[in-house]
Amino acid sequence: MEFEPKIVSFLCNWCSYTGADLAGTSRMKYASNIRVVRVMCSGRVDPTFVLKSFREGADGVLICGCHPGDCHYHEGNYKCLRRYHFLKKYMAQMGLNPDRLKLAWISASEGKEFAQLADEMAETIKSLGPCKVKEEMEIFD
Amino acid sequence: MSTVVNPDLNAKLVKFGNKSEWNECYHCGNCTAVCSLTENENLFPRKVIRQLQMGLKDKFNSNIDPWLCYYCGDCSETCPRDANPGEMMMSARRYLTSVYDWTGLSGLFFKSVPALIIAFVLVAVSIIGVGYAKQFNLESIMEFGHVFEKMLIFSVVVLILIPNIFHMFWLTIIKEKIKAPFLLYVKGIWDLFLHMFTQKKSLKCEKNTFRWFEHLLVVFGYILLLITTVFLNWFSTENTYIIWFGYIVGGLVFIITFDFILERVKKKKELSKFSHPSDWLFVIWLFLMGFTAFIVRILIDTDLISNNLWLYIVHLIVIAQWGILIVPFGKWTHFLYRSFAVYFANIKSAELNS
Amino acid sequence: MVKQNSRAVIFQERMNSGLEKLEQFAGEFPEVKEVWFATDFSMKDKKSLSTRIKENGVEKIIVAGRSPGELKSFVSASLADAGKNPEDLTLVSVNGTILSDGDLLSVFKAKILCAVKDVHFELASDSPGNEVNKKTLVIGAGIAGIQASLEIANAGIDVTLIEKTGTIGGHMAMFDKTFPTLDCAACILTPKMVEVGQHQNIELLTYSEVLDVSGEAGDYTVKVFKKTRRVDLATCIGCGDCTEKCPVNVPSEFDAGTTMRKAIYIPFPQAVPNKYILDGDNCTYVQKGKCGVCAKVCPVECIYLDDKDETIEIKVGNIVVATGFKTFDAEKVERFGYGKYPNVLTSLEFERLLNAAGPTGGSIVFRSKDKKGNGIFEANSDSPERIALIHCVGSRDENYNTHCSRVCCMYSLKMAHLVKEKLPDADVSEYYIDMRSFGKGYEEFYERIKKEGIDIIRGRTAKVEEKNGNLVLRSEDIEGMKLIEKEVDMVVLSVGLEPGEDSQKLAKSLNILTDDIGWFAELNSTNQTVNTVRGGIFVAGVCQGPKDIPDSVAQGSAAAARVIQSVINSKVKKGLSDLSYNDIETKVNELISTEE
Amino acid sequence: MEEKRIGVYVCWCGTNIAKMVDVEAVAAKIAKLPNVVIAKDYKYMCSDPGQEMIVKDIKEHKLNRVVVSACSPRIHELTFRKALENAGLNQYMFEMANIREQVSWVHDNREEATIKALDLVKGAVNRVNFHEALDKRSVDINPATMVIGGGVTGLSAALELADAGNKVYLVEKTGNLGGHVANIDLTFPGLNSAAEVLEPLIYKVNNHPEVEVYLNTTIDEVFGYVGNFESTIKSGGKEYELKFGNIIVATGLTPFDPGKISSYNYEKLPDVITSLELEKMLKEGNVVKKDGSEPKKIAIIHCVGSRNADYHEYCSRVCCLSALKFSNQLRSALPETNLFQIYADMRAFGKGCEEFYASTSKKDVMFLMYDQQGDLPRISKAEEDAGYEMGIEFYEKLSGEDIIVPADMVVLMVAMEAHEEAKEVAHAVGISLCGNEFYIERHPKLDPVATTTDGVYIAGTCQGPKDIPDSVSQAKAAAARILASIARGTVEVEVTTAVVNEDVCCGCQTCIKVCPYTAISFDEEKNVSVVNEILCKGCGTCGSACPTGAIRARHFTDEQILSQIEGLFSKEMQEV
Repeated sequence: MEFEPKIVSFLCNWCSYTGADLAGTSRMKYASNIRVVRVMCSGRVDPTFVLKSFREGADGVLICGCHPGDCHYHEGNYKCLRRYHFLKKYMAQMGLNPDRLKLAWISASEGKEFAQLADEMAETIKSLGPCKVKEEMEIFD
Repeated sequence: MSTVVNPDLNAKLVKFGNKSEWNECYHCGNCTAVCSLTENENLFPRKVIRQLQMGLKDKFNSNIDPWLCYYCGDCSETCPRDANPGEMMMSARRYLTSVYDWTGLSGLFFKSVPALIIAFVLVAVSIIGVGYAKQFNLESIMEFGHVFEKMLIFSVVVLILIPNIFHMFWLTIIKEKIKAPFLLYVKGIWDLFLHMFTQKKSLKCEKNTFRWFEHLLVVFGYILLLITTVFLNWFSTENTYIIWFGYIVGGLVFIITFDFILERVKKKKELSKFSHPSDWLFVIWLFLMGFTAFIVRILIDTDLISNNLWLYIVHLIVIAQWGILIVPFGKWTHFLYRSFAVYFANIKSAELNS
Repeated sequence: MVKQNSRAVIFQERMNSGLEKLEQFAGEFPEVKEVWFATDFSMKDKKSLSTRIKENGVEKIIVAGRSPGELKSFVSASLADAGKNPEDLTLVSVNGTILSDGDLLSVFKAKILCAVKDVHFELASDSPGNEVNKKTLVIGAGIAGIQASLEIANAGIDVTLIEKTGTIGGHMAMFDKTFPTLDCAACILTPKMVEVGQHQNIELLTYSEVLDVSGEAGDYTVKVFKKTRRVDLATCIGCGDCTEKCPVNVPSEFDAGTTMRKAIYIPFPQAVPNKYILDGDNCTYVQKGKCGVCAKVCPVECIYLDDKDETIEIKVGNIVVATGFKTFDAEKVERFGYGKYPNVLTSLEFERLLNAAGPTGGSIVFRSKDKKGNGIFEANSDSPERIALIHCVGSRDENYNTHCSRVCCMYSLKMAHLVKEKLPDADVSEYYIDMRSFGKGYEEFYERIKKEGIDIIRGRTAKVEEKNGNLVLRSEDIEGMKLIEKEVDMVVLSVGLEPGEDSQKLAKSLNILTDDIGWFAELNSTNQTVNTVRGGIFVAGVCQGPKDIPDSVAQGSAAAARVIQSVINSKVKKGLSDLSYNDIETKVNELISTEE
Repeated sequence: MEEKRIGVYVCWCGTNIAKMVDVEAVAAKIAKLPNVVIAKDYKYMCSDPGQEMIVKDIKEHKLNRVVVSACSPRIHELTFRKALENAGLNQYMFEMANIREQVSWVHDNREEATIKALDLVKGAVNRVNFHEALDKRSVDINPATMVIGGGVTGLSAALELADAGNKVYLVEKTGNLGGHVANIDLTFPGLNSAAEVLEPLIYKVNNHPEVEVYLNTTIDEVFGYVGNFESTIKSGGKEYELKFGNIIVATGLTPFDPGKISSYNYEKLPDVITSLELEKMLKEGNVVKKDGSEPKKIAIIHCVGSRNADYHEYCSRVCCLSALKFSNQLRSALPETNLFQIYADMRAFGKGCEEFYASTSKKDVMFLMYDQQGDLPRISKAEEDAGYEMGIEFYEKLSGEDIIVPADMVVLMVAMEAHEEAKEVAHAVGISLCGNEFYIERHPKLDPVATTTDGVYIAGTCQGPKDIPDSVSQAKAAAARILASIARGTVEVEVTTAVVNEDVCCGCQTCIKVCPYTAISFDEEKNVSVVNEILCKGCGTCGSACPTGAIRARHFTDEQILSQIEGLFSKEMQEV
C-alpha cells in the first residue's frame, strides 16, 4: 500500500480556517492527509504543538496564518514566522528533516490556494517518506 | 529659456471665435486621441488649446497644426467638458490668418463686423462709381469688368497672398530653425498641389467622404468658373461648349454652396453648429458668385442683359467684394494656408525624422 | 452690536414668479433699511456697492439667492471699503435640490427672517419633535446598511433590514481585494454578514422592496413587497440538490454575468441567509407550469413552487436609506466597444474574474462562449498578456455623468496590482485624467503601484478598435508628449457609479429629494450629510453620493448615531419639510427673548 | 473530580456528509472511546429536532460535554452553544469537528474521508475532555464621555452624545472652541459660510446642560479601561477628577510649515503667503499685498508639503478644492485680477466637487500642472520693470514647456500634518500612531473610528486629512459606537482571555513584550505578570511565548490543543 502521510495543520481562525472552509464550499478537491487544528491566531502555535505532532506520529506539519499585515491581532503572524525559523533550525539539529514543517499565508479568500497547498504538502511529505520519530521514541515508552 | 505665461492671449482669441469655452478643457487628451489626423509630431487639438490657454504666443504663431485639422467634429462631440476643441481650432485658424496677413486687415475684418460692412459697402460704392463713370454703358462696363478681374487676381496674388505665404513660411519654418535641404521642398511640390485641389488628407476623417466630395466639386467648380469667366471670357464668348461648360460649373458652385448654407442654418452637424460672420460671408458670396454669373449668362443668352444692366453690376460687385476682401483677408485664404501647411508639415517631419 | 434699521438685503437675482414677493417681504422688517439686487451693481467695481453702503448708513448685509457665496467676497470687500465690519454679513442660500418648490418659499422666508434677526437658522429650525417608535427600518443591506443595522441593533434597538436581492452584502461582497490594504473583501465582510444574520435585534427581509411610506417622523408606516423565494427559509438546509438538477441557466447577477447560474440558486457560497432562492422569472415551472424537478429532489421538502408574493406593513420610527448604486452602462460609450468586443470588460466583471471565489477561481482568462453562445469565463482558458485599464468611463463627462465617481482611480490601481500579482509578465497599462488617490494610505499605494512595472499614463483613451484580432486603443500620452496606439488583449473599463434604478421611485415614496444626478439629497452638505429634509429619515453610503468603503461605513455609523440618539430621547427631531414658517418664527422669538 | 460524560453527534447533512463519510461507522467507533457516554448520527443536527435531541440527551444522560461533528464551526458553533445553554450546560463545554467543509466536500475517496473524519472527531473528543466552564463577563459603562479637542469634529461628537442625555467633558487645548474651521471663510463646493456651521455648534455646546467645557486644558494621563476611565485635569488653576466610560480623540491637525521648502522663499518674499493667511484676508474683505496695494496677478500653488517624499507622501485631501474655492472668491473680490492655479492632479472627488471644478474653470482661471515630486517651482523676485512682483519658474507638464508664471501674490496650499502633540495624547490614552503620525484606526475599512484600545475612538483629521463633512461623519460614527454601548449599559469582554498562573510565572516579562494590546502588566511586588482581562483579546500569542507555561490562553490551552493532537493519532480503532 502506498504511504499515506498524516499532516497536522494549524490554521488561524480568521484567515486560514475560513480559507479552508472556502475550499470546501467551492468543492475543490485536495489530498485527504491534512488534519486541521484550529487556533485563534498563528501566533498561538507553540513550538511544543509542532513537536508534539511529530511525537504523536505526524509526518508533516503545516502552519497557516493571515498574510503579513492582515493579522487580526496585528502581528501574531510575525511572531509565528520567527518561531517557524527557529523551529526549522531546531528540527535539523534533532535530525528531523526541516522540510516536514511548512508555514504559509492563506487569506480567507484563498480557498484554491489552500487546496493547492494541501496537495503540495502531501506530495512533499510523500517524497520524504514516513517520519520515524514516533517509532524511535517508543523505546522510551 | 522659460517663457512667461500670458493670460491675455486667451481673451484676444475670443474675438476670433465663439466663446472662451476652451478654458473648460481639463486636458484629458481625448480630442487628440480621437482625431484621425493626429500624429506624434502634430498633437492637436489639445496642444493648441494649451498654447492658447497659457498665452504662449510665439509658439502658437509658429504652429502649423491648426491647418492640419479638417473639422470633422469628432473631438467636440466626444469632449467630456464641452470645451469644443473643433471650434477652437477654427478660431485658431482665423487668428493665424490675421497673424500671417501683413496688412492687418484680415484681423480687423475677423474681429469687427462694422469694419467688414464698411469695407463691403465701400467696394460696392466704388463699382457703382465705375459704372457711373462709364455712364452705365453695358459694353464698356463688361469690358472693364473683364480687365478688372484679371488685374485683381494678379495684384491680390502678388501683393497679399505671396507675401503672406512667405510670412507663414518664416514663422513656421525659419523661426523654428528648421533647416531642410532644398530637395525636400522640390519633392513636396506635387503634394502641395494635390492637397491644394483635393484636400486629400481630410479623407482620413472617415465620415468626411461626402463632404470631401462636395468640397472637391466646389473647388473645381470655383476654379473652372474662374477660368471660364476670366480667361475664356464666358460672358462674351460665342463658343457653345464654353457656354455650356460655364453653366455647368456655375450651377455646380451655387447648388453645392446652397447646401452648405442650409447645413449651417440647420446646425445639425458638429461642424455647422457655430458660424462666425466670416463663415457666412464665405459661403454666401460663393453662392452669389455662381448664382449671379449663371443668371447673367442666361440674360445674355436670352438677350435680356441690356435691360438688366444692374444685374451685371451686382455680379461685378460680388466679384469685387470676393476678390478684394474675402480672397486675401477672409476664409478663402484657408484654402491656401492649409495646403502650404501640409507642405511645410511634411518638410518639417521629414527633416525632424532624418 | 449692529444698529437697528441698518440692514440691507441683496438678492442675487430676481427670483422666478413664485418668489416675486420676497422683495416686499424682506423690506417689511423694521431692521431692514434697503433691499437691493445684485444686478444693481457692477461686480467689477466695489465702489458701486460701497458708496451705497455709506450713503444709506448700512451696517449689515444679507445676501440671499441660489448661491450667495459667489457674491460674498465682493460684498465683504465693499463693506471693508466703506469702513464697516466686513464680517457683518450673512449668506442666505436656497438650493432647489434641497427643497421642492412648494417648500422653497417658506424656507427661504424663514432663512431671511433668521438672518435679519441675527439668529442662526440651524438653531431656529431645531425642533423638539415627535414621539418615536423604537423600531427602525434600514433599506438596503450593502456595507452601509449592514453597518447602520449592526450599530443600531447593538444598542438594543429592533431593526428591520430590507434587501432587494436574495442576500445581504451588496456590491462589496462581489469584490476581491479592497484598496489600499489589499485585504480581501469577503474576509472582512462575511463576519459582519453572519452577525447580521444571527443578531437577535435584526429582522432580515431579503428579496423585498419598499413600496410606499406614509406617516410622519417617529411614526412611519411602510408597505413592503415581499417577493416569494419559494423556498422555506426555516427548513432549507442549503444542500444544493435542487440546483444540481435545475435545467435552467441564466447569467449570474452576483458574478456580474461572467458565469451562469440556475433558476434555483444561492447567490454565492457565503450568502446570508445561506438558503436557496427560486427565481420565478426564469423558472420553467413558474412560467410554463412544467418541470418542478427541484421540489421533487429536495430532501427536506422546503420548496413551495406555488407560493405567492405578499405585501406586508410594518411600523417604524426611523428609516435609514442605504440603497447603494448601480454601475454605469459601458455600452453607452460606443467607441470603447463594450458589448461588441468580447474582451472589453467592465471593472465589475473584471473584479469577479480576479476574485479567488469567482468564476475562474481568480485566474485572468479570455471570455469564451458556452453551448448557448453566452459569453462566460472558464478557468482553463488562455490568459491575456496585455491588459489596459481605462479610467473615468462614464464619469467626469458632460456626455454621460458629470460627477467624479470617487473610487475608480483607486480600484483601477488595485486591479493593476492584482493583475501583476497573478500574471507577473503581463503588460499592464492604465489611462487616467487626474489620479485621485486622496484617502488615508491611498497616495502611498499609488506610489507603490508605480514601482511595479505598470504603465500609468496621463491621457484619456479615446477609442478601442479591433484590428487583426487584437484590440487597439488610442490615447494621448500627455506627459510623454506622444500618441499611443497600443495593441492589447483585454481592456477593462473602469465604470463609474450611478444612482440605483429605483432611487427616484424610492425618493418619491419617502418624500425626500434627490440632486440633479439622482443621488439622495442631504440636508446640508457640510455637517448634516446623513439627515434629509424629513425628520427620522436618514441616508447613508453611496446612495447619497459616490464613496469608498471607509466613508460608507463612517456614514452608516453616523446615520445610526442619529437613530440611537432619537430612541434614547424617545423623540425624533422634525425635518425641514415638516416645519412651517410660523414654527420657525416662534422659535426665533424664543431665542431672542432668552438671549435678552 | 467530576466524571466526564461526553455526548457525540455525527451529522449526515442530508447526503452532503453521508455521501462521502460513513457517518454511522464513525458514530459506532466513537462510542467506544473512553468517557463517551453516547454517540449518535442524525440527518440534520442543526435542525430543530437535532438540537432538541442534544438538549434531551444532556438531561437524560447527564452529559457534561458535547461534540458535534458536522459543518464548519464558523456556521453553527453558536447554534449548538445556545442549545447547550438551553440544556443548562456551560456553552464552552462544546467542541465541533468540521467534517463537511474540510472533509466531505474536499475529498473524493470515501474510505480516506471516513478515516480523516474519524481522526478529527477523535481529536475533538480528546480535546473536549479538557474543556472548562467559562463565564461571560461584562463591565458596566460609565455613560460620561471625554472628548479631546474642541474643533468641529469634537463639537459634533460632543453634541451627538450630549443630546442623548449623556455627560460630556470637552477638553480643548487652546482658549477657544472651533479649531481650524473658525478661521475658514466659506466652505466648498457650496460656498456656504463656515461660521453658519460652526457658530450654532459652539452655541449649543456652551449652552448644553450635559457638556462641560475645559479650555486651555491638556490631558496628561488616563487610567482605567473601557467603561471606566479616569483622569485628573488641570483647568483654570483648579484640578478636576473626571470619570468617564469612553474617550473620543479629535485633536485635529496642524498646517505644514512652508519655510521647509526653500525654493518657495516663504517669509523671505513678502507676498508669498499660506492658504491660512489668504483665508483671513478674504474673511476681512481685504486681499492686499504687504505694501497695501491690490495684487494684479495671484498664483496658487497646490500640494505644498503633500505628495512629496521629502515632506509628506500622503495627499492632504482638501487643498485642491480649497484652492478652487479661493479662485471663486478672488474672482468675486478682485474681478480684474489674473488667477493661476499651479496643481498636480485635480482631486475634485466629493459630491458636487467635479461640477465645482468645471464651473471654476469657466471663471478665467489659468490651470498649470507641475510635477510635485520633481523640481518644485522656484519663486523669485522679478526684475524692476517686469510689471509683476515675482516669477514662479517650473516645468509645465501639460504643455511640456518651461514657463514663468508672473505673480504679485503667491498662495501656498499647505499640507495637513498630524498635531505636534499627537504623540503625547496617544501615550495618555493608550493608542498608537501610524507612519505619518496620524492615529491608527482598528480597521481602515470596517472600523475607521475605533482604535485597538476598547473605549477609545478617533475622529476627524487626527486620523488622517479630511474635509468638514467627512470629519463630522466620523464624529457621529464614533458617537454612535459610544451611544450603543451606553444603551446596553454594559460592555461584554472577551472570555477566552489569557490568565497567569502566578505560582509558575518566573517574571521574565516575555509575555509583556509580545502582547499586541498591552494587556499584560508586571506586578513588581509579586514579581509576576498580570493579565488585564478586559484588554486581552485572546489571541494566545503570550501563551506560546511563555517559557514556563504560566500563561494559559483560555479555551485554547496547551493541554486542550495537545490532547487534540493526541486524539488525532490515538491508536484506538485505527482501522475502519
